[in-house]
Amino acid sequence: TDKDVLVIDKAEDPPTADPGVEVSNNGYTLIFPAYERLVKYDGAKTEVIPELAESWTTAPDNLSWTFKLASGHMFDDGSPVDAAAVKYSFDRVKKLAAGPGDMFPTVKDVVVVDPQTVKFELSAPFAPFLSALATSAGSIINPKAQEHAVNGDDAKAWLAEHSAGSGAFKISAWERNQQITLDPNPHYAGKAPAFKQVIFKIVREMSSRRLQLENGDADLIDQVPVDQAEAMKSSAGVVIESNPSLYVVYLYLNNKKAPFDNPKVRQAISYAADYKGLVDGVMQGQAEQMRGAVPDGMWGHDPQGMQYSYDLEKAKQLLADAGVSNLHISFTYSQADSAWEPVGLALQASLAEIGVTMDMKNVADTTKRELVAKGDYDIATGAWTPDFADPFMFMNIWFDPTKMGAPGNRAFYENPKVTDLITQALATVDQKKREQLYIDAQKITNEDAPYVLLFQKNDIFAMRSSVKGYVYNPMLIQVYNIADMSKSE
Amino acid sequence: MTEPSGDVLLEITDLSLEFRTYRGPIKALNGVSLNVRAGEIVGIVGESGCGKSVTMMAATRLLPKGAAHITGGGIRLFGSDPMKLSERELQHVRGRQVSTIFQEPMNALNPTRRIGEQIVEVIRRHQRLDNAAATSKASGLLRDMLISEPERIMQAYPFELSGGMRQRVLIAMAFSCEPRLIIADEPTTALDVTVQALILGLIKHKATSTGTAVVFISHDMAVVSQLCDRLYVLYAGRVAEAGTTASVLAAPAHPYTRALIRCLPGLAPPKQPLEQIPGTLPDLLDPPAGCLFRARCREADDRCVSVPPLAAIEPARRAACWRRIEETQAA
Amino acid sequence: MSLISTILRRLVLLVFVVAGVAIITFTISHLIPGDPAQLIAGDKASAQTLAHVRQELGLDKPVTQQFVIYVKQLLSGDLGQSLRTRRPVAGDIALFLPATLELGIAALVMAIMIGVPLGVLSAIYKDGPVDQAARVVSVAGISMPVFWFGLALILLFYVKIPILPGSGRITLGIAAPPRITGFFLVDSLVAGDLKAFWSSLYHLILPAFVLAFANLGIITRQIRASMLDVLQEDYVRTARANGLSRSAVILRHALPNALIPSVTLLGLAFGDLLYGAVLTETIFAWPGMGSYVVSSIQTLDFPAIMGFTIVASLGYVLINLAVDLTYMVLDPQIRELG
Amino acid sequence: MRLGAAAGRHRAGSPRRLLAPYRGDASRVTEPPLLSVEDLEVRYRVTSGWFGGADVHAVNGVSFSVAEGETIGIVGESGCGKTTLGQAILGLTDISAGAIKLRGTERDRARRTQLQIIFQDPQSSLDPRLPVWRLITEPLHIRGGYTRKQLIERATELAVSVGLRPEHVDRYPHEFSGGQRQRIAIARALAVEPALLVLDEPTSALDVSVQAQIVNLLLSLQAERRLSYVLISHDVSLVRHVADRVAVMYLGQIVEEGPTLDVLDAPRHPYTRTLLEAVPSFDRPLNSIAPRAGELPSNRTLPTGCFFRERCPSVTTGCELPQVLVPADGLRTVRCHLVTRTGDTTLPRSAPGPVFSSPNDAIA
Amino acid sequence: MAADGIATSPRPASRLRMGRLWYRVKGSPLTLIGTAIALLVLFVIMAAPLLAPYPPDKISLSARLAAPSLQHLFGTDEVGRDLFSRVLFGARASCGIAFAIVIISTVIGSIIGCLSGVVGGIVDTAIMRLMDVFLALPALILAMALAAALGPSLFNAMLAVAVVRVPAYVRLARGQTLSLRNRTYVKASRSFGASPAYMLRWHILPNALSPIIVQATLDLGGTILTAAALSFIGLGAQPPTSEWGSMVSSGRNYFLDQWWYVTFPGLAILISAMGFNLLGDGLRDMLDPRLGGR
Ligand SMILES: Nc1ncnc2c1ncn2[C@@H]1O[C@H](COP(=O)(O)OP(=O)(O)OP(=O)(O)O)[C@@H](O)[C@H]1O
Ligand SMILES: Nc1ncnc2c1ncn2[C@@H]1O[C@H](COP(=O)(O)OP(=O)(O)OP(=O)(O)O)[C@@H](O)[C@H]1O
Ligand SMILES: [Mg+2]
Ligand SMILES: [Mg+2]
Repeated sequence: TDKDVLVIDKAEDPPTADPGVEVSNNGYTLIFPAYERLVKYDGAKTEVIPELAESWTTAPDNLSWTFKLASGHMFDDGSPVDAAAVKYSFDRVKKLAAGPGDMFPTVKDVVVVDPQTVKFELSAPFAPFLSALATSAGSIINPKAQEHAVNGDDAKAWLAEHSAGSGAFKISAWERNQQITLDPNPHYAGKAPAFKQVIFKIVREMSSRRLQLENGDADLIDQVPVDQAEAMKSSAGVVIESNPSLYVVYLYLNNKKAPFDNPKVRQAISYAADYKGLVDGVMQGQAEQMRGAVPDGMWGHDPQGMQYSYDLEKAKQLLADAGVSNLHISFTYSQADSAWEPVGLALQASLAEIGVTMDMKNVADTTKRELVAKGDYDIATGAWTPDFADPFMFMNIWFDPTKMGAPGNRAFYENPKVTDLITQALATVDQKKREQLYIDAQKITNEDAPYVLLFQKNDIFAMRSSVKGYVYNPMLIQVYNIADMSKSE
Repeated sequence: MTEPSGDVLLEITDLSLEFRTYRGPIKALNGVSLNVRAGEIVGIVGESGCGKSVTMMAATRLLPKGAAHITGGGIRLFGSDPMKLSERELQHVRGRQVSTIFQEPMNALNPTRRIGEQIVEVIRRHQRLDNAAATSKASGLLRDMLISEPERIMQAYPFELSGGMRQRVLIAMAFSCEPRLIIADEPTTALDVTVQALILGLIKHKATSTGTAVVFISHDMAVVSQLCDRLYVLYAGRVAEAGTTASVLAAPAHPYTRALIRCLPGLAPPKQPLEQIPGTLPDLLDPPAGCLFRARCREADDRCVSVPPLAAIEPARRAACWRRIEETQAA
Repeated sequence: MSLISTILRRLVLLVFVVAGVAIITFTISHLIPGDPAQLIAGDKASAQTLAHVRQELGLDKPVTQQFVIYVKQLLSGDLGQSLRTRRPVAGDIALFLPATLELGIAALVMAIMIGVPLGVLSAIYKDGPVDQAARVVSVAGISMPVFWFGLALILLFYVKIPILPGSGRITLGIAAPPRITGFFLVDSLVAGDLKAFWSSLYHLILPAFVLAFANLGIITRQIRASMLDVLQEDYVRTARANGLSRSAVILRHALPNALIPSVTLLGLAFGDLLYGAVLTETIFAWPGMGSYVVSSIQTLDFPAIMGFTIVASLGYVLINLAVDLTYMVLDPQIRELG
Repeated sequence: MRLGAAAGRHRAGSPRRLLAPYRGDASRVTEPPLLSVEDLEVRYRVTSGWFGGADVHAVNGVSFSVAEGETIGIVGESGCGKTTLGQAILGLTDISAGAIKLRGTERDRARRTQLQIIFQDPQSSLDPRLPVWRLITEPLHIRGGYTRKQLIERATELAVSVGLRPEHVDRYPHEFSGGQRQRIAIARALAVEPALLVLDEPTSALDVSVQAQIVNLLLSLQAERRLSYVLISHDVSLVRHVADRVAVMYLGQIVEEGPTLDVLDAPRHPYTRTLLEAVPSFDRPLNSIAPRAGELPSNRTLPTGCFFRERCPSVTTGCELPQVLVPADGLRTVRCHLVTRTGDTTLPRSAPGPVFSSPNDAIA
Repeated sequence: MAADGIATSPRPASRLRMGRLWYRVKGSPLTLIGTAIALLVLFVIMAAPLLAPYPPDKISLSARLAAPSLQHLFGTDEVGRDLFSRVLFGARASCGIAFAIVIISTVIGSIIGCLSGVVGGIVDTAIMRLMDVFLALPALILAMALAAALGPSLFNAMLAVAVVRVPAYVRLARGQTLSLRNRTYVKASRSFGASPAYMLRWHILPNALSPIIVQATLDLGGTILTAAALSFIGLGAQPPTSEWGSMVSSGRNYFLDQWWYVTFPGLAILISAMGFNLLGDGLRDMLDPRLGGR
């Protein structure tokens, strides 16, 4: 491929590129290069630095935030990014009330102070607010997009396949299920990107993606399973990017339902998982066993946290202690994550050794979610990534009894002590204090074992060795900093 | 009466033929001899399965490839052996010099093509005529068949015509290239008597007016008697008797011929038992030794354990029965 | 049966089919656990967001009322909105159908061009080596798991001996021709873009062959059987007895009559084609209805599944109508009486 | 006769009784005829489309009767409705109008077995999957109440009575020749001791030699059991040989009916003449035949007037009117207005002029 | 009475029929091969536990994706299960299910079809219209919809495919019934006063059976494919059941490097489907009355 064209093979067509609607990393691939946000993650780090906002202040009660906009940022039609645009974007997200709206649960109002100043008013203090602004949901949209609105959809249909941002690129063509073309935004405030064009090609089959990369028909391919990564390591001209991510693979145990209402049984299951076997065998070493709910790489992680080990004797003993025998349970999973099935198979084999029968129940992913939401399962598979860089994303969601079911506490877990600790953490502004509260909470949850915490896996993709300048940020999975990347050939 | 003296068009000598099947070879023909001369109408009669069709299909090599095997004797059609001709040479003999009319007029025409096309195709295959000339020739042929509106018929598809009409079309087609020999394999069996009479008349008329020789196959003695100059009576793949029609009917020499004539209900007084030939044709898989008719013959005796030859018993008369042969020799 | 009454009967059937399919798919979509709102709002959506989305989708209404709305939409040609692609299903179908049709037609043409001569030869030389070979090929075609065959061919012709492309419709970097029919082969010719034409032809070869292979088996088998029937017919014997050449006998008398019953096969072939396309497109990353529907099923995108099913059954009925009419036109007996 | 009773007798140990010759008392003149067919009409609906259907008028007002022990022959061209008539008598085809009476009363289910039929094609009238004993006793099997042993015994008796050998009853139809199969069919029809057999071209699928065997069998069965036959055939000489009376059918109507020899030796209706002239014979040379071009008209819409008008050599005025069967000389009736009671003087013989000039005269 | 001189075929019928069958089979090597494969599949289904060197579900995360060797004839899969054992056991799921489907749909379809043909009238019309609707539904889609509705499982996939197959049998059986109903021997039976049930039991069912059996044999091949295809797209057999289609499906991710993973289950599908198709073809030729069978 040409030096100034970057070709990326994606496994799936992003559903939309509308920041007000899109909730998948697949869509973020397009949204991040096409839009700018008030703040952004700093390179590989999970702290934020200014992007559109040049500076900000927060009121002492933590109920209002005022941002001063930097000048010179322009949308792709040449109009300037101003406070009205910021207000438009956040009002729109709130009004659409699709998934992204949940990023800012306490934003009450956005006020245009002057063209370069905008103020957010919150109904309650929200510690992770700044971090949330760096997400896709915080993208600033050109208010002119509203001209494309039909039937009061706030331009939802149009923005699904077009962009109206101030990012380095804009979507210039989208052929559904085939390819998406990005062209540079001529009015981009930053340094002009190296690529004249970025093409995303939709190639569903992994083997096809791989062959294209190996044949040089693609520069970068995403969604590479570990086995393929292993095999591709030997291919000439191919680089495997494998970075520790915050992507957590875990199992829900239905705490509401016997026998999993008994912590001993839950612990027994936790001892029956062959963590090392899974990490080495299934994940080819491209993963790390967890030590509590907050993954390594996020503040709030406890490096000394307790880890369950693969110990069938202990598991058997725990079951006996709990007085449970002839256990017959089901394992509900879908194909949404390729690790789930081998995990289930391995667990099934281990459990069989301690006299527990486990049926595998493969369902469509939405069905799994629905079953989980209704608490209609014994063990189910889960995977979780944080939307913004804050332990809130784990602790206040997984263990909060008000969020049982679909919203996140899918184990239907409730421990008043834990509830207390995490509620306190959310109202605290001081990060050090918060961190301690979260670590204390994790000590309890590890013991209670509402979930089987399996591993956090690496984010793996592959690219040609000629592609330079990629920077990995654990918060930006499937997002490539194409504005800063280049090709050496 | 003597045998006509024209050229011998078809001569079959001692032809034996079998079909190889899973049960073993079916000996369909066991030494058939017959000949056809220019301009005569020759009848072949016999019960179903006695080899009438097979004999004539062998002569034009229309038998299914692979299944039929000639085990003895030979055929000469217009002086050459059809078994030795190439496919291409054979195609020029068929239709051009010898045509065949089959029993079932219902299926003998291609159901998806118009009558006219089918006749014209045959004409143009064998004659250097352009389309218009061939078409007008075809309509003339149909007119000869007493079809009053040949143009309309030529535009029709076979299913639109009655059986008698189709058979007339097939006869017209058979005569289209003025062949020297026509083989008519039970052309009227499927038709009503009124239509049969018409068809027989047409064949006879056309044959005599063009001088074409006809081999007329039938199992109906009465029909053959009206039409043919000479007659071959076949039994189990052999000729039982041959001679001019009149002489065979007047004095059948073979017991089989005799029985065939006498068992017809028309000749017996009403309500009286008919003369019947007991039993059925022999199993051709495993034909008995000796005279094949022996098991059903009322006159059979010790002589019949050996096969009687087809011997001349009178001028222009031959029969394959020891009794008659010895009577002749004695005389 | 007359032409008009055939058409009328088919149209009535059409109403039946669409109604039946609508009821079946609608019922199914409401039986399966799976909250469509979650598909849209994402894994971590709050309860309020879910409620809002549900309301937007009309899922908060009673089931009967939802069905009425659905039928009303259907009557106005609106197949609803895909949960997965967030686009109108009708639009998605219009977008993806041409790719499938292009693949399917290419496969059908290929299957007919190989299958008919093979079947004819096989019948003419019954029990000979050609026949045995043709029978092996046709049985292999019928028995071949499409999804596996596709992989095997990719491995062979794309990986080991890289002479053919293994995925997609057109070489990367060559722009797709401007969309007129959605058939790349046609559109590129219209646009005079030969490069795009050759590239898309090149990309069509493997998937079309894989898809053709199964149909080829069926066609060969059918043609062989009806040729064997026809070759035994009296009129073929008549043609031979009249000294027509071998080719005339076979091509002008036997084959047309053998083809008539095979026309019905085209209707069946369409069904097989859909079936095969679902799998072939998955393997070859062919951006058509097949991959669309597989993804829809995997994500339980019911508006898309229902839309596809309705369109496919409609297509099936219409194709069969066309087949019946062709049949009538080919068979003079029906044509003249009809 | 109730067959249950027959079976009882059978068990009692006198099986031959069942086969005893029929000794009825049908000779009384006052008794109604065994079978009478009155103004029978049969139509087949051939297309049932959205736009109305079309009917085939297969039988159009046929009346005749059969006495016990009598044979009536029905002759006519293909498609004239002979088979339909036979099947209608058996109740195998629904009738559109008219009546079929058995001894004066409408034929009903109970008496149905008094009528039996022999089909033209002996091959297809026997289920290839059943052994002969089961085929022969099918009517009894349908009634039920017999043990397998009884059925086999009865089948053996019947088989012997039609000239088969006892061991044949264990074999399957495909092992038999055409004539033997027809014997099986006859035995089956006799199983319920019917009074009348409809014979629908019983020998036309057979060779003449075998035909003679079957004809002889039928004649002897009739003599033994005083059976009545309705013999349907297009073979005039067969009908002449077997039938007492003959009815000539044309387009679903009887055009001439009377004692066999009267009708066949001195035909009065022009159609009967045309038909008889066309019958091939040893002593009439071909070139005296003047076949009329044309065939049976369509029976979708019946012609007006005389049905034979189009093809009739002696058509004159009056033929455009519908014709009725009128009594002519002797016991016969003719459907032609040209025929008077006294003779056929008004009817010119058809012109014998030679249509074909042929030098080859047939047999001298 | 003329009992004299009647000759019948001297050969016993049964020997003749066997002889003819054998003659035909002998003349058709492909049919022989098909029969052999079908028998082999049946044998494997029954003897899988005896033949398989390992339990099919035995996981060994350390021996994953091993190439074929003497230890693992067909290699191992991504969790280290022995593919040879899984292919053997797969015969149970893949072919066993095909048998079940074909039997269910044949029985249901034939009963409905024969009844429809015999009863006629409105019932017949209603049934046939319903079948038209089912026929118009794309088969795989209906199967997928049902499988999706009832949840993916081997049983549901089986049910779905069976439902899809029924109309074909209804049509076949009805066609047979209609044509048999007009056979002279059925007419004859009617003339003796036989009831529809009698005719169905004694004449129609026995005579309609052989084309149905042929169709069923041919369908076995097709059904193996359909079941495999359903499993391939994840709607059929569920882990850890070994089923060929789902094995190809998971193996597809590894086919570039671990060729054996897709190859053997795929071959198993191909070969067993071919076996039943060849057998069906042969049976059809043998039973076709036009070709002299019966
Ligand atoms: N293709 C064939 N395969 C096996 N046997 C055959 C074949 N064709 C004919 N025969 C056998 O050859 C013998 C003679 O058949 P042929 O057709 O000549 O009889 P036919 O005299 O014409 O009888 P019909 O009057 O019924 O036409 C029969 O016994 C028949 O069974
Ligand atoms: N089932 C049927 N449906 C429609 N028309 C029929 C049916 N059966 C007979 N016909 C028609 O009814 C008319 C009389 O038929 P039928 O079979 O009674 O004639 P036939 O005198 O027995 O003729 P053949 O000598 O050919 O047996 C014919 O025109 C025939 O086409
Ligand atoms: Mg013949
Ligand atoms: Mg008849």
